[in-house]
Amino acid sequence: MARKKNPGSKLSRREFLALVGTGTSVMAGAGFLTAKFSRRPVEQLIPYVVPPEDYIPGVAAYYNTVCNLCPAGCGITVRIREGRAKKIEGNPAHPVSQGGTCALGQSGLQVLYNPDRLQTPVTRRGERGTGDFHTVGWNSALTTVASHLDKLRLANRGAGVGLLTGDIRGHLDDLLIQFLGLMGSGRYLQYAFTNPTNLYSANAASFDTAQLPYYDIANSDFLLSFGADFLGMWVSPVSYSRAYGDFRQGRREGEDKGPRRQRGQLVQIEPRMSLTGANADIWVPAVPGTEGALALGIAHIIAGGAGRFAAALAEFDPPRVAEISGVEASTIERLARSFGDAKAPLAIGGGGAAAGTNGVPNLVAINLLNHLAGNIGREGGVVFNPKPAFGRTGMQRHGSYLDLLAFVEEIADVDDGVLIIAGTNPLYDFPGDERLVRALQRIPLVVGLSSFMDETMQYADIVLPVNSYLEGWGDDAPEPGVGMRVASISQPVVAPLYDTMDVGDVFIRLAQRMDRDMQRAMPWPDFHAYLRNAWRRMYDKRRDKLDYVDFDAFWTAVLEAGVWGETRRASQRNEFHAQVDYEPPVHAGNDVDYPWYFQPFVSQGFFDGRGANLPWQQELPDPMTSIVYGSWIELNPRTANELGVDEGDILEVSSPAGSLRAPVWITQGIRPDTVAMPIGQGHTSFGRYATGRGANPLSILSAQVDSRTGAFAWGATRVNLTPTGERIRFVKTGGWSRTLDRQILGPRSGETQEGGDHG
Amino acid sequence: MSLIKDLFTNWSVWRRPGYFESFDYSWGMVIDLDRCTGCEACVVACTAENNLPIVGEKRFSENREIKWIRIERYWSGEYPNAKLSFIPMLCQHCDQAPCEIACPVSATYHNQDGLNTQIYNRCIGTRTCAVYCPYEVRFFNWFSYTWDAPLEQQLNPDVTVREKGVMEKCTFCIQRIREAKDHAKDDGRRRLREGDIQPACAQACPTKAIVFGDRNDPDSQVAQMASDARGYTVLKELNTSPSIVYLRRVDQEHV
Amino acid sequence: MSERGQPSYQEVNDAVLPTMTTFTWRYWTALSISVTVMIFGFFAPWWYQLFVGVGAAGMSRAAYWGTYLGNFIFWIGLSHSGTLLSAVLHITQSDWRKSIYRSAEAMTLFSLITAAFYVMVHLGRLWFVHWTVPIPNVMGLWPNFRSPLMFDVMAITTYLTASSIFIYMGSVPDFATVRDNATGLRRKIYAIMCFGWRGTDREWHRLGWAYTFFAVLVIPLAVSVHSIVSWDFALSIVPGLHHTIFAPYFVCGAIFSGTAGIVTVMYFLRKYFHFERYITEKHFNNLGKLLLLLSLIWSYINMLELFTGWFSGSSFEIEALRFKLFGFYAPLFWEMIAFCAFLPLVLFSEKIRTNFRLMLWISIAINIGMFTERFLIVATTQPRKFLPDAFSFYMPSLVEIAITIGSFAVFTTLFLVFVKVFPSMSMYEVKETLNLPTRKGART
Amino acid sequence: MSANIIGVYQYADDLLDAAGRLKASGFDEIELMSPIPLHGVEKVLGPKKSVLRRFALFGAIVGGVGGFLMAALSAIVFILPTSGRPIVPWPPFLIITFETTILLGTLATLIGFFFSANLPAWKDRPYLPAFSDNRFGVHVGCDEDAAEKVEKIMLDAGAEKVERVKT
Amino acid sequence: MSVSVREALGAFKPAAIAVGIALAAYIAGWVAYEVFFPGTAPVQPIEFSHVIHAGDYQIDCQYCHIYAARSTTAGVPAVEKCMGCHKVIATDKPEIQKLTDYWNSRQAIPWIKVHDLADFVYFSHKRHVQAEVACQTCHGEVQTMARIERVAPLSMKWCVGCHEEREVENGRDCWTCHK
Repeated sequence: MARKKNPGSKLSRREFLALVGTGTSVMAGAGFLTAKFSRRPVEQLIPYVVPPEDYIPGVAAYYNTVCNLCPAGCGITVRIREGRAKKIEGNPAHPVSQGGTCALGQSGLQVLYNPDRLQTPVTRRGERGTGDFHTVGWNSALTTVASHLDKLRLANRGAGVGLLTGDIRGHLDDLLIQFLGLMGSGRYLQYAFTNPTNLYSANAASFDTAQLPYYDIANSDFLLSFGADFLGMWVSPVSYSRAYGDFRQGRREGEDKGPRRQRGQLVQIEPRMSLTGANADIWVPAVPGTEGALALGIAHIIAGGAGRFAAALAEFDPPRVAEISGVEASTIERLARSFGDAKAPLAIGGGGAAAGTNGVPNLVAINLLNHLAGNIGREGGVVFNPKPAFGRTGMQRHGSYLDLLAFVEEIADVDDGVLIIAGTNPLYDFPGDERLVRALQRIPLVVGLSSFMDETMQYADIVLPVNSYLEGWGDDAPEPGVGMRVASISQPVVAPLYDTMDVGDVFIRLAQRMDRDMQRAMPWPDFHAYLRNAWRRMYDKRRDKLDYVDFDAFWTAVLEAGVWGETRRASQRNEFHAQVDYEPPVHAGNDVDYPWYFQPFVSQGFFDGRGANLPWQQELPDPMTSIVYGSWIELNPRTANELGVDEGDILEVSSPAGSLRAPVWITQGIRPDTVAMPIGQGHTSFGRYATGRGANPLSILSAQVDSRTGAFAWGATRVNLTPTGERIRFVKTGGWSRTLDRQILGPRSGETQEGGDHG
Repeated sequence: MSLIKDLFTNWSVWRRPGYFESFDYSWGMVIDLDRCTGCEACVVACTAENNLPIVGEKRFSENREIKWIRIERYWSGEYPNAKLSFIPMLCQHCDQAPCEIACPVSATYHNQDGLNTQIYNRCIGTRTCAVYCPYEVRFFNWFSYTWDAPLEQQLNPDVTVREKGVMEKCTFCIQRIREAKDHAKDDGRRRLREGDIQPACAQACPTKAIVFGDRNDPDSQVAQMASDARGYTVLKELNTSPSIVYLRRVDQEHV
Repeated sequence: MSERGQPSYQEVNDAVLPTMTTFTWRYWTALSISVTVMIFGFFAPWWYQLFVGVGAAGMSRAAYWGTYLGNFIFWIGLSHSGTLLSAVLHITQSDWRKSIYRSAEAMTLFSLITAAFYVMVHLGRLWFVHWTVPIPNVMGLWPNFRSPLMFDVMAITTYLTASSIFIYMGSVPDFATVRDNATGLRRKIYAIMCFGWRGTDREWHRLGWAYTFFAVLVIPLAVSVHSIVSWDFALSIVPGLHHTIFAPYFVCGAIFSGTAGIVTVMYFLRKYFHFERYITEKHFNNLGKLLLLLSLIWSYINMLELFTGWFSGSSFEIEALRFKLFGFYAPLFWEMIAFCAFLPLVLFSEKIRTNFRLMLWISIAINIGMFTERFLIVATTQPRKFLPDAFSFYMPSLVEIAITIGSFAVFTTLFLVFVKVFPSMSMYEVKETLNLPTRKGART
Repeated sequence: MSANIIGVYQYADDLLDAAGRLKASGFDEIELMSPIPLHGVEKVLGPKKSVLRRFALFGAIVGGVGGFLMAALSAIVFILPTSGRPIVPWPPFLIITFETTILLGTLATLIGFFFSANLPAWKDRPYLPAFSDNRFGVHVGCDEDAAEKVEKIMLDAGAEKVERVKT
Repeated sequence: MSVSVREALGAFKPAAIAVGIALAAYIAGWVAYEVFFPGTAPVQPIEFSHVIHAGDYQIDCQYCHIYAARSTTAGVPAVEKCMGCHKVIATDKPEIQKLTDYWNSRQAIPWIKVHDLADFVYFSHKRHVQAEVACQTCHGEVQTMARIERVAPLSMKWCVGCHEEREVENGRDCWTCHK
């Protein structure tokens, strides 16, 4: 009810005061609030309820453990602050890593802290493969499995229980064997795509010791590598890289040996230039699968028609070899001469050379070179490892591709068989044939132990979340060995993030939920206790040799050092006795419909694909191309011209087994008759960072196997390429890849930078 | 007033080029390209140590990635005689750094250890230093980046997480230098010893291609290796006098 | 001066004063459009960029400087004829300046303000911009006066202060005139703005002196300002930027584009404020000659730059050059050459110089060319620096484009406000150019 | 008690004439007011000199010295070496010096102007709006008794009209 | 028709006054907040009194702040530490009962940070304690504070000033205190 005022009249006194009053108070309020909100938000000091014993806040602690992102078994040191893992460093005391790490090893932290980790047990709700799961408690999950196993066992049908794992070494391996034994089953297989099965059997054939020898690269002065990307991710990259450094430039000051005189020379023989090829002095692009012939050709010249193998080598004269392998005869002679003249020559075979249908013969032929060079068991040569401190060797544990198929199909054939899968992902790194999936589908109960919901876990009925290797216990005898008997313990460096447990614990818990004698047979409270016992036994055996007051002292010492074992390198000589012969490679697909050899290669960042869910690895530029976040297919410029494609054009890559699409990367480092693709991308289910990125070359490989071992021959498929007309821009760091004569890589050899202000 | 007096009494000091008569330490690196295999372990090690953000595919495709150390690759020759050479590129900590004069607020300067430092919380983001840097080793936070939980639990508490609008670059892991000095003080040592400090990259390097140390100390490994005949500094003609000496890769044509 | 005989003092007032008070629908539409564009083209995107980070712009590794700095140079450049020209012509006492310098100086002021805006837009952390100001603070830290950017800060503040004083002092007597012809509040405002000016002999004498001093101080200042802007680039070692020729290059380019800008403004003033009797062929003719001269100098320096780049024979310079001349942005480069080097040659003909409409188009073309030049300076050099592995590419983002367009609206808005606050033509100086009313003069 | 008389003229030469006569007859408090600066006033009323230039010079010097000191002192108050250059390098600091010289020079000139031109006019002063338009005026301050005489002189010189104003 | 500036200004007097009042009010409001809710001495969840502990009972600082000499952080005593004494001492006091409740429910006490340094600052208690800088130098006369109050400005100038007069080695290098 405002009082009517005649227009233009001044405010009444009261109105005026009211106006001033409100105005003032409003402004005051505004000031008050601005003061309130302009102040830094209050921070709180949250003390511990009970102070931690094992660390001081603000001071870093270091724990030694073992990396298990690849089978090499490097010793690592993890930096801890406030109970959180901050950084992975190489353990200088460990003979494998010697203080170094690889890119993948650094990213172990992101396995631990991965947002996509499985946090609780889950059971399948929908169809297999649909990834439709719901969470359950540990208790019910374990009970379900335990009761099922119990039933089978009591009904003496435990033989139907199978265990499929990746690389599990050390005492955990023993524990699993024991568990299966109690179940009355011997079905225990390890399968890893990258396992050098052929190398094992080739060595068995040549030197009848089925093991990976220690290549003394550091002390060699001429290194002839057939397809073995030992600077990339082949077998034990860190120790090889460490050796390579010394191979090139000798020991560093202050290390056990003085600087060497002779710079080691490296020749890499492979159709597609790998990281090792890039570092080689000479890169020899040979036709895929013909490395064996090349080796024999070189042997032919070295042997010079004399010796035990004269007959076998007779037909491998340079011209013929040149014709087989596509390498000029002159080059072959040159290589042979230098290899023969070298003081400590060394030949290594692997990777592509071992990935054909003729892998074993190739490797045997390469072993022959070492034999002829007489470097077996010698410094700078091939040193055979003593029997490992404990556990079985890879040859005993690992199954080949065919073994795996048979294994799974057998379990599928017994009624109500059980398959327990732990730490391997065969559905990703398996050729594009349906047999494995079909077999899996037929198995009534598939139990998975994993940290991630990967492709294989999609087919499991129950998935139990296990500790990452930084949260759990374990031990390891590295393989390949380092020429001496060593063992290392991996200990939890942080408390488990989620409700997870060690693989070992899972089986112990299962046993405890089963009937009495099962419990009696596996009495340990947890895997840690089991491990301690195992080591106590080892300690007791050697007590007199070791000077520790008691086992606890010994145990603590080993935990602190992270490694324990001999320090003197054995030198065991093995005679070479194998029939050498060259077996031409067989490739799937004829050369008319499928004109190009297809060479997938293990990528630096992702290894066999297990690194793809780590953001750091996804953002790690590929060493050869600097490409990130995606896959590509490498073409020689000549090939690109034939197809009329340019960088980034998407190709349809089709093989007898299937087809995929990938963008073109043009490189000088590949044979015109060969195309190559990195392994690791193209996951269908592996967390937010990996899923649906790029393409998986393995998915279009035909199921070719090695004629001798039945190992998966992933280098024995031919493909056809058809442009799709689409194109993408590569995501990569690199701009131009030529120096434009700028002083970047330093003055040409011989000259020094004039007036260098250094030194 | 006292300041003005200071200005004129110590005139010669203020006029001395580079100000420091000699650095307490002059941290430097020698990178042996004959050992370097381009395996990129150093890249991830650096990322882990220094809280470098995960920028994601889109940002990466826009050239906004942040990698304090990167492997540059240069091809020479044609198939089948093609050669590929790698060179790790990181902040050269030049003694005459083009970047340092650029900053209007002195967010980057040269400290008594001969380090070319970058003070994140002083930076206002003019990006001039990055333009002036000939080695392209300065990186700008175009956005504020986040980590998907629980990845942030890995972040190194000794290094700040940089906000949007801030320039950053290799620091020779200065937090490790600081920690080492701290421990040295605890042990009552005045100076650091050879090997007290290793930056993340040098530590990770599996071939030990990267060597870090004090170039002031004549018997330190860096000082000795720097005088190698193969030694050179990148883009010497720019006269930036870097702290990083590279040892040329030996190219052995005839095997 | 004009064909219809001399206007009287009275007529001068009547010509100018109404332009400040009459608001046509044309004015309102122009204002509302430019304000809208300013808000949605300039401030909105800027706010967005502040929110997400400078990544909203198209800059990236290697190309750390982008359109923003290009614009910055352009606007600083545009600011360069107003005050400079006016000062020079004042010193040389050329009368034809007097009817145009007011709006020219206004142009200086507003393009400077726009340029200053761009510095802010460019910054990664605008909220700490006060660290570039030398004031005591809780950190005990000071700006780094060794940095070319600090030269900039100092130069631009000085230039802004000096030229605003310059234009204001020049208008004081006119404010008095406005006061005397206004009533009510408006009168009071102008009474304050003109400090109670009465036009006594003493005031005139002092103003004359002061104004001359300002002029003398402003000329070297203006030259220094754009030299300093050029040093932001030339003091880097980036190939294509690290040129000793840069300072004169920039200054000349600045005056070039500025003069063109004046021509444009003059055209519109003449057309819409009906200053036909005061802004005549003579002005366009003179400015035309000036443009021609500047264009020739500009082309010469440009040739020098290209030549030295090529002649250096260094891989760096040549690659930078190659990219500029034949790379992705080559079309822009040749467009620039066409507009700034060849087009102005037609000004040799007086017919064209005195043709208002043609002059308008030419002046606009020249400024487009100059804008391109500034864009090329940032867009073509940084992506091609020293390490080929780090070569990259720069393409402006939508935000940058929007802000660029918006900034023109900022300028226009300021100018539209100006013409209503200031007499857009200096009345007293125009009167000066007329014959002094004397009894003798009246008798004849 | 003094009087202020303003004479309004249409023509500039009349004004100067009147000013001359007034001066001659011993009046010295004479102000001429005009829409434009008049030339030849000095001839009539004697030369003017102003302190303005001193202001400008002083400002410039202070600016120069101050500018250099600001740069130099702020560089040594917190020492942050850059690029192997001296802490107090000449070229950059001379640029700073130059800018501050100009800046303070301009500001001082401005102050000098206000000071010497005796502006702003705080109190009211004798003035007619026509003087900003197209009329010329002369203002004389004198004693009451001399007023008649002044007016006469003005009218003789051709004033349109003569006014007495307060203050 | 006057040319006086003052007279013209007169017309804007009311407006000026209004603005003046508004401004004054605004500032008053601001000050009021600072006075009534001082950021330097916030109310803590438990009215812990340093007067009693550090003052009357002369308990050494590092008896509770155990990490001060060993680590960057001084460390707030764990609840267990408090209970070490207060299981028996002054158990009847209401504040102690609060503490007991925290302990029984195994809850940490959410103390409010008084000396809060920005995240980009590296400050090591260890170095300062070992350099025999008295706690009071930065934390004020704690033993006389019933409620902890921040007395030092904790501004950069303040830190550097102290570093200077003590001639700390590299005490002015940015990276000594920033990270």
